Amino acid sequence: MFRTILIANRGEIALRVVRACRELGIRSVVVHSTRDRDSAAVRAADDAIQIGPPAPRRSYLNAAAVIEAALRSGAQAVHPGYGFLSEDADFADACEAAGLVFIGPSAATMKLLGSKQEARRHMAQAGLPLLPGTLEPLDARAALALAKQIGPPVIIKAAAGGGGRGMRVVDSLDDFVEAFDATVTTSRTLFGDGAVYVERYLPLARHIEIQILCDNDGNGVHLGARDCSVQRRHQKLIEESPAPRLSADVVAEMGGAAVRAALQAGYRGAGTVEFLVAPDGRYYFMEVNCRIQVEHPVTEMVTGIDLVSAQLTVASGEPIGLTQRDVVSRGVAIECRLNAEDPDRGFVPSPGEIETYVPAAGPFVRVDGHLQAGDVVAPEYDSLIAKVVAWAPDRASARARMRRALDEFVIDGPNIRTTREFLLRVIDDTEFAQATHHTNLVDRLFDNMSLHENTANG
Amino acid sequence: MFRTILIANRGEIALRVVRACRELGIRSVVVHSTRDRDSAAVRAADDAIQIGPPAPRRSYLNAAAVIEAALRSGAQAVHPGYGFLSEDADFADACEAAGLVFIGPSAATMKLLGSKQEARRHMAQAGLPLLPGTLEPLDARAALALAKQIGPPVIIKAAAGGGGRGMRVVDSLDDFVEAFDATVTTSRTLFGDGAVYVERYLPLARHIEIQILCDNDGNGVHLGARDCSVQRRHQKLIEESPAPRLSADVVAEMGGAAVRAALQAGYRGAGTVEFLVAPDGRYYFMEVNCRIQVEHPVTEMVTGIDLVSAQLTVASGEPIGLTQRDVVSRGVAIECRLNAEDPDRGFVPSPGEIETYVPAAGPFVRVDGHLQAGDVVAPEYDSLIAKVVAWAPDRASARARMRRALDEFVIDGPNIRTTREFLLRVIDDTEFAQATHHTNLVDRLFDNMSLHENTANG
Amino acid sequence: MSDTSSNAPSIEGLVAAALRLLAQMTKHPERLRVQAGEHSIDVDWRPARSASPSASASPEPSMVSASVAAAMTSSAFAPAPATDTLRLFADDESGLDYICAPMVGTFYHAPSPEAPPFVSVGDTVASGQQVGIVEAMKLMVPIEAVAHGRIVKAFVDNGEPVEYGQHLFAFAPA
Amino acid sequence: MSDTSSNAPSIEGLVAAALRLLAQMTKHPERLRVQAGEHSIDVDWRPARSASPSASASPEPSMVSASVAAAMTSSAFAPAPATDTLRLFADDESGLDYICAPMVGTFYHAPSPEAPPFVSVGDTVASGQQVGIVEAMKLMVPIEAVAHGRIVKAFVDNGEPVEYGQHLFAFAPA
Repeated sequence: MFRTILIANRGEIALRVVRACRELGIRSVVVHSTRDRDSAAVRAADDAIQIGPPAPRRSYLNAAAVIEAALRSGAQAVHPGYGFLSEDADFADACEAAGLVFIGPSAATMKLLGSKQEARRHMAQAGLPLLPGTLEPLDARAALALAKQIGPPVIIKAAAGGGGRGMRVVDSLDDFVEAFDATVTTSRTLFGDGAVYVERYLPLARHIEIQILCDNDGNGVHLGARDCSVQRRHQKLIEESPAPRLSADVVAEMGGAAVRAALQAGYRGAGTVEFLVAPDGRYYFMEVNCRIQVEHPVTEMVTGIDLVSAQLTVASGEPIGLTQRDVVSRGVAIECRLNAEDPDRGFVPSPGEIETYVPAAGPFVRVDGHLQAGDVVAPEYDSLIAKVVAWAPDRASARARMRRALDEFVIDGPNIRTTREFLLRVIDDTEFAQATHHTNLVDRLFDNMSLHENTANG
Repeated sequence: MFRTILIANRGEIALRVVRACRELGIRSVVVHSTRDRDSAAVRAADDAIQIGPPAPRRSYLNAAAVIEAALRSGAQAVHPGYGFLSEDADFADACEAAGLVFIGPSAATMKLLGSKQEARRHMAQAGLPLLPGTLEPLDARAALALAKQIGPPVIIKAAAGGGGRGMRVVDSLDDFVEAFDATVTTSRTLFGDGAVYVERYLPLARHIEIQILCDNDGNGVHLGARDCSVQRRHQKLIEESPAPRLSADVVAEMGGAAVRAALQAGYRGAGTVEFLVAPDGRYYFMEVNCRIQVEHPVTEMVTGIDLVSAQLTVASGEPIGLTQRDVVSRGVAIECRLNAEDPDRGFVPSPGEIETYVPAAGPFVRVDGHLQAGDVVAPEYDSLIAKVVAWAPDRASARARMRRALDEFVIDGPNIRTTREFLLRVIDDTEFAQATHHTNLVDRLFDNMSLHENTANG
Repeated sequence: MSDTSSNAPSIEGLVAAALRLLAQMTKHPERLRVQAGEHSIDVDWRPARSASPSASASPEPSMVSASVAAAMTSSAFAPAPATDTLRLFADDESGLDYICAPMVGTFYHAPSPEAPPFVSVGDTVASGQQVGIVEAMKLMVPIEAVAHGRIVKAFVDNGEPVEYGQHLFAFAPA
Repeated sequence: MSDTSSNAPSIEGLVAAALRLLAQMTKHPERLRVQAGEHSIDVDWRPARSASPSASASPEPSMVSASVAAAMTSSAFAPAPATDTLRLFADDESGLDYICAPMVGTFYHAPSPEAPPFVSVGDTVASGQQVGIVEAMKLMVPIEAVAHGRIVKAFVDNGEPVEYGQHLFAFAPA
């Protein structure tokens, strides 16, 4: 096992990795910007190195500074957390060149799976079902022919896009060519690359993902499914495991296929294979996330397996020490992301000082946070204040427990608005309660809210 | 299920019950002294009624005021927590007379099991092994004869005693009569009752207890064993489940016997059957605690069963809905009691204002507390600040996680001293690490510490 | 300012004043300000986290008439409650004192539904005069004034529930 | 004010007063103010971070010589770092400015182990004059002064690691 690791991240995930290190007896060193010099991760770590000003580009995204800090600190490995440099294959390469273990898959695997098109091609070969569509970029005429073959609605996506940008849904094929040309133009503008592809669009779908864990010896297990359908503009707000209304057989099938495909791509470490699940129950591969996910705690709470600890174990060259039979899911865990955002103003971030901070606690409630009273939610970084996780033997009890936890969580400050009350509305929503929701749930709630407000005002 | 319950307690257990009520959709009303009018339980509950001044005798022990408050609040039931009125059979009687459900066993069962001698007699009949000794009070001559038969060392205990008061260990029978007479005198002074009994004394023993849960229909299950051997003067400091180095077969045997004996006594609700386990592995019944225990969270974390919620369910007349096969223990949970006490000055309580309070959090760590920065540890009540619970798949990992949790827990104030560092010493103790410790562990650590200090000073 | 110099405190006097204030306070403040020019003493006990007052206005009540203790202990299981005599508490702002409920229960203005109230606002009462009843667990506990004065305000309607320490009457001592 | 001067404390008196206050307080304050003109004693026990804005004493450093940018972007994967010019930061208390490390790395006083240091304490430097090197990832980044002044203090020994923003030299502007 490593003696020292460098943590190239901030906020709750940096603290999460520090905690794992402490429990494993590993010395932890965090890099930080000037803004974060008194952060929880800095306080908790054995050592900290300031690498730049608040702007991420000059601190947490500054690969040279991170590697210099790692070498200076005597670290054998670098944990990139999520976001920032976590899926940067060049950074992984540079770590290796500097004699550091990058805690994640190899640069080659990250390159393969980081490209949407190459990942689709690889996963199709590995036997994962894809939505009908193209594997190669194509021109407007060929695309229209394909769209006719698939049948509307179809979605046109920038090959270099992501996070909901650079995509258009076409309901009628009469509008196809115009939409295609517009997407090419947008894609050129946004990503400097006009390549687009076309696939069937699912108006109603659930976002289901499989957590995988692979080691250097070609062993791999999956840790079940998470349902992350409560999203707003592709930003997840609530996640849970197991995925409700998805049979154990289907999860086993998806999980087995995901692990096989990942191992074929040479995958090492923790990762996530994302799927869309249609109302008819069919599932389609979407993409692979080559990092620890924000929502990893729900998987931890039902399996009892510490994923960050497992990342460190595997990266140090040890076997995962688990077979698929050892992974037993128990009960239901739900996670809510408590963000410093104002739902009444389009979820605009509301940075500022936190005057009062009383986290939820007590039975079967876990809070992964990083702030305390007097701390500041910085404007330069993501607005995640804390992840609230509630576990219970069944989903109804987990929802009740989450309601209780959100009720008792106090975050207050002169400018701070949070998503707390919005999350409570989702938890109490009838569709969410019955787990019949799709990825459009949040939009629907907002439509209802607007409608309600208009009626109330009119 | 009840619509409203009254909580006749304070501190962390009052908040614990409020949380269970919230999750079950039950309205909660807490009674409180003037000292506690801004406590966490008062803030969290749906309603609160001030029943007296800070002195427990005039507030939390004031049965008339509690029942009056319960009737006024429209409660159907009273949860007594632990301590205070929780094992007062007269109070249970009075609740029933006032048309309120006492959340606990019936008054008759509490009377039977609350008397050490009657409980011993009942449990012996029910087949539980007792330490060799008397079941009836006896005079000095008869007692000496018995002591000879048992063989030294023996312990002489006040029948009305408890909590370590009114007992004497006799190593040599030459000292027996003198010790016997002294114990009778002490017992008369302390408890107004000179009855004493004699039993074999185990110089080395582990404190092992079985959590049971019974309903009104005569169904009962046990939830495994807890090891509470880390004690100082019969005050538990650290508890864990499962009990290490105790085979599943032995636990099943003890658990089955405990449930059978409890059901024979008409037991209803959650309870604890305490045993001493000798170095040779034999176990001996000690007493029954007719209440929820401080250390219930370790059982909850390994079984996934919410014991307070189960208490409410069973008290409302519903069946427990569990068979023994449904109770599956997973992993290891350890609890540390973080008290406002100064270990360097004989664990004297250190009440006062808490200026900084940053509870441990994160993966697999649960904190049951009740304070926040600006709150005061009151001098009138017990000094428990928070219970820190760490779960992990195995005991070594649970210890590592507990170390991490205690390391990151910050409690500070001008007069506040805590047991935090002392608890860390126990966690890191070699005997504790190997689980070869007995109830004398804390004394041994203190002897070592004193020795070390003397050496350092000399 | 020249003529204030005679009664203006020395710096040692200020220090002594500050230390004396601190020594006699039962609770340590968060901020203390002593000034002599134009006279000032500001003390602030509010915790830093809540700048605005969360402090409860009502002081610690701990008063009950002796008859309560007798009545309550008639209950077999009741632990002995208060044995204090009724005390009145100064409210610094208004100059008023209060008669508070000695126990949780139901407050009655009169000995029976038909009877006139023991006292009404504006009445002057003598020490020992009964001003109401608090009923708990079917025990009627008389509430008495121990000082002479005038009832200024009645806070609780007849038959209303009261908590321990709740204000029943405001009282202008004679 | 002339006639109050007689009982106005000397500076020693103020110091003695402050020390006596502190010595006799059971709880150490966060702030203490003693004033004599118009008499004042303010004490504040509130934790600093909530009492006043949690502003850190040292200002945000964001200075690097232009040559750093060039050097750093020669690395294939390095995101473009600073393009600012070297700035100096006033320390309000001392009147001194500081030359800070523009990046994490190792600081060198001299271009090679045998060479004399670029500057020593007491030297006067011109704007643009090199005062040291920070080495990171085998890139040597020259540290330059952009203002004229005198080196008052050197904080970092030769070959020592430095963080971003760490003080290298204190500097008295000419």
